[in-house]
Amino acid sequence: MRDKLPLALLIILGLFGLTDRFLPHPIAEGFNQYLRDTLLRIISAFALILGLGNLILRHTKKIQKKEEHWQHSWVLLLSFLVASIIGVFGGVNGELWFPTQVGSFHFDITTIYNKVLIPLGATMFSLLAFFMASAAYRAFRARNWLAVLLLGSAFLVMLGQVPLGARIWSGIPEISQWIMEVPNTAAKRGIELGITLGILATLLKILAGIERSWLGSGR
Amino acid sequence: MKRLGVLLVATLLSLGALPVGAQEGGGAFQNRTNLPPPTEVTAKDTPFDGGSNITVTWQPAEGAIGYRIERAPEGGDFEAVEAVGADETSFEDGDVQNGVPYRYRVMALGEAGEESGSGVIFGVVSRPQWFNGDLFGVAIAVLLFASVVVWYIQRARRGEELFIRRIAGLEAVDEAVGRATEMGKSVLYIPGTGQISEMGTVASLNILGEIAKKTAEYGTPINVPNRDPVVYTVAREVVKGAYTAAGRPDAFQPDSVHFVVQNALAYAAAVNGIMVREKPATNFLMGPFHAESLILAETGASTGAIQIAGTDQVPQLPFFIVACDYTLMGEELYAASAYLSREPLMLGALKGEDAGKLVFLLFLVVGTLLSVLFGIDAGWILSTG
Amino acid sequence: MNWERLIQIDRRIIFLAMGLGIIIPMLFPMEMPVGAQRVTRSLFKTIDEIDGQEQCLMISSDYTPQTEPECHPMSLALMRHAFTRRIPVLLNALYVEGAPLLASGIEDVMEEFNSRATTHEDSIIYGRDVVYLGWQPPPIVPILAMGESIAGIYPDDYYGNRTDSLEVMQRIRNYDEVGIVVAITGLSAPLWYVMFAQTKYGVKVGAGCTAVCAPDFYPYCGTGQISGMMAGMKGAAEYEELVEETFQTGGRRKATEGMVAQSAAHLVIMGFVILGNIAYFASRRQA
Amino acid sequence: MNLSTDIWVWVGVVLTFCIYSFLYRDNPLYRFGEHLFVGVSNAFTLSFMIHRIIIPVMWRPFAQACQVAGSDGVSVDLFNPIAPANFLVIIPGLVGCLYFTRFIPRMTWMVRIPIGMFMGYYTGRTVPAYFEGSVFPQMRGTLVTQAVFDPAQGGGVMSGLFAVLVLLGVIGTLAYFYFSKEHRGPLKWGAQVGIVFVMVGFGASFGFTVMARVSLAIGRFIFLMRDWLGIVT
Repeated sequence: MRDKLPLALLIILGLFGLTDRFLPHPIAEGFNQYLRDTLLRIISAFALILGLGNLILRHTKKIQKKEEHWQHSWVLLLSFLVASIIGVFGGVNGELWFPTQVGSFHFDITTIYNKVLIPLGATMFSLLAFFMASAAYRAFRARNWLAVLLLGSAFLVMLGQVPLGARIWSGIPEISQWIMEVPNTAAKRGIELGITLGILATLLKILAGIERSWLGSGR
Repeated sequence: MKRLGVLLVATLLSLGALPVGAQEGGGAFQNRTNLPPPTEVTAKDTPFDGGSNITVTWQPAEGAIGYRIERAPEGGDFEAVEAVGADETSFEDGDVQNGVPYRYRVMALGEAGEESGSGVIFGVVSRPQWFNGDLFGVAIAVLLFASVVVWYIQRARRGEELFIRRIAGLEAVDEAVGRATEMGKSVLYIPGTGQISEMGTVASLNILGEIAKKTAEYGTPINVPNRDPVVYTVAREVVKGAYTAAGRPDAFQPDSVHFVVQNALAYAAAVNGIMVREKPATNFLMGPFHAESLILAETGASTGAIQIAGTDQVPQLPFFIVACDYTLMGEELYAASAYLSREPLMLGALKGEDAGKLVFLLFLVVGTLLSVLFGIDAGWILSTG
Repeated sequence: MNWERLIQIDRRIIFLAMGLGIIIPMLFPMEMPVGAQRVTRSLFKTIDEIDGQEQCLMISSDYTPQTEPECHPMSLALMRHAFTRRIPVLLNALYVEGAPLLASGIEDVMEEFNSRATTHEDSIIYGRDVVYLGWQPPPIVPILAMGESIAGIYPDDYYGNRTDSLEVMQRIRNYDEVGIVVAITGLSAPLWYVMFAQTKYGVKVGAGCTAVCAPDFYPYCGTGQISGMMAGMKGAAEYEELVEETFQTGGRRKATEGMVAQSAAHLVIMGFVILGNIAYFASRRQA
Repeated sequence: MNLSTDIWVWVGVVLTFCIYSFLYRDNPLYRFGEHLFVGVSNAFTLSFMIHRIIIPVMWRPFAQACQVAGSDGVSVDLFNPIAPANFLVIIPGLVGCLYFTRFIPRMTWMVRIPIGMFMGYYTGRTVPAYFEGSVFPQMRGTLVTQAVFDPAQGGGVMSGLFAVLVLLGVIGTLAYFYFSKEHRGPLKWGAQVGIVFVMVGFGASFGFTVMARVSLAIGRFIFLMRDWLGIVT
């Protein structure tokens, strides 16, 4: 029972998922839509609550035990609490009863998203410009012939991207374009084909109950 | 022609999906001008769809600047449904009710405003179909490859010895966990930044099970931060199960698997924090990753941790190759749990994958030869409507 | 010389070099020739051939502040091109986030042209030469509906005017009067226009996209479904160059300026890669 | 110089500096930014989930069903799972609640029920999608045809040659991922060809991406120097 019921549900829903794309009939379509948009969506909402509970407990514990950097857990908990009140009771655009405006100053959750989360995310994302440089410095060493290939094609394409490349030799941008279109395409296709087989085998292993790690221990 | 054959078979297989045939009938609409009417007009239920759709086709009329498609319910008057340009020869009417018969005609429109109508098509009925015949090839391919894999699993079940070559990134797993144990530090396992709906995540969770068994045996703490709440719930069960399987259920730390945040960049920020503060000796980055892959891998590299990465997101592979010690590329991620567990049935499935690759290879070679030498287009098998 | 130390160089020195490489060119804007690729030239040619009396240029954007450095200069260059050739320009935003950005771009380019204009005919006048349709969610709806009636799906423009009351809208009804739609995007908007607008209404589609998206669109340029493309900041710089070479509008070339920072950043990375390899081989020889 | 007076711009600037300080090293400013990012992000997700899922998908149909039942009495219609007013939305809610059984010692195993449903449906869906969206078009694009050699159909000797190269690369890459045999003999040659393509392709991808990443940094510096300091236009 403890293994069989979840596995049976998994197989039944797995078959629905597997056949979804093949059945255009409105009955099948409607049923699948119900599964995706109502059933599984609501279930995932509960998973989020569980996850958030876990996060809050973890940081409360940190504060209680005064673990290293426990002060920052306050930042997390307080910002979560305040923003949640604004978002949950103020509404997505500040349309509910909780006030999200003082004079012409708005602080509804959408504004907070645009003015706090976007700058944070964009800056985090832009760290990549710097990390690309340090990773290239460390890894692009001609240690062996494979590394030479990696380094050589990266170097050529970088050169082809900037006007300097074309000035050194007008063929460089074309060669870099060619590398993107021929060897790059071939490698990606080969890998994608393999991945599809991996995905299929993984599905079969799960459906056949061979791969059971998701079942955990259950006790 | 060949394509037509496949369509026919597919149509027959999808019971009840037979389109309602319709033929040109009735006298041609009064033709007041020199503008000829559209010819060979057909109106049929659109095949392989969810119904409420009728496809009208015609052959162009010389001199027409456009066409107007008209529809009438049984016993009702004709109404314009749509007007299309002169280069169109078909139209899908998606505004019809299932099971109701309609009449159709197509009017050619002339430059001076003259019109010339085709004969009327009677009794066209739209019906929803149960099977999407355009995907017949896909269904066959899924079944074919699935049976290959299942056959190999059966062979493994009979106890056949199955050989799998070394995979460098996976050989290093033992050493990597051992290193953390020696240094008295933790192992960080990042199960990707995808959702449970992505197979790469599932593959990663399977690997997590094997690695958690090792950390349980060695008594090394493991830290699994999660981006997706559903993945978090599964990962927790996986780690807990692995500790039980390794005979150390008491050593399982409930806090070792935790949820962080759904926003991928916030997640990267937080995991960066874990990497630089807790300085784990070994970082595993397994599963689907997106742009944050290099943020994580490069921070990990700067802390001196040994890093084993693996992803099925091909665009991110170059960054892992550059920043990590070992990288599992694409399919190797899926092969990993079989490789690590050495369980015969799982290895059987891996053998099945290899057989699948041979099929791909053979198809590419034979298809190319047929096409180049004899001009036979093998690609039609692969069309999806 | 201690090559080992160079091999283990502090990452922060690399970060600093990158930062300076990007910031300094921004503080002291310069321009450099870039040389246009085939796809950029064909976009330029397609737009150049539009008959301004019959048809207009439509610019459809979905870029946000994050993709602004790559995409915004594209809109500006397109507008400059069309304004000099007296081709009316219609603009729309597919998502609300980018809508104000596009509005400020329109104002900037209008200002640029009108400060030089001497007569009413010379000037760029809102409603006659340019219309900003604003934003209608979700994106797929206007893309389809504009095939029937542009004023129908955008009853009011971005500034709240009745769209059908504007001068140019008297002769522009739907895609028939649109010479080309150039979708400027960090996503896949050009493909939406190809799939939904081109297949049904036959409108030409051009693309302007971030460098990351560009490989997805090249195949469509090959088949002609996309008439031409600006790929990333470099593509924008190429288009700016084509416009300036042909018309000398004297406008600010932001992408071309950005390419200086790009070149500097690329050179910093390449320089460090060379340095790393020199150090690597020298240290091996020492050992 | 034209310093911004918008509070939100200043907030954005402070947060930008918090994150960039990580490039120097981990420090209290970065820790502040990081924890704030996690906290606010989660709050945003929670609000979104409540206003876009819980209330419209679950609460509203249930509340309306209660209302209808109150005025017109309970009818069969109220048990239609896709009706705008129905009692059955409670079922997904109950299944979702099973996640919490992990806190109840003897019922822990029930956590697997929602997990199994989720995994089953989505793993099932992925397989045909990959065959349709990836395998079929990719294989088709890899087959070499007469057309690529034919100048009349937009091909030529060079494009034909390139198509053959792509085919070789794909075959080589597939050979590289062949696990059942040691890489010896012909397989070794195939795998070597494969890894050459992989390395050249990945190097190129890396080099190609630099421009997009630098653009992101330019975007942040534009924010700092234009929106905040007003020293560039």
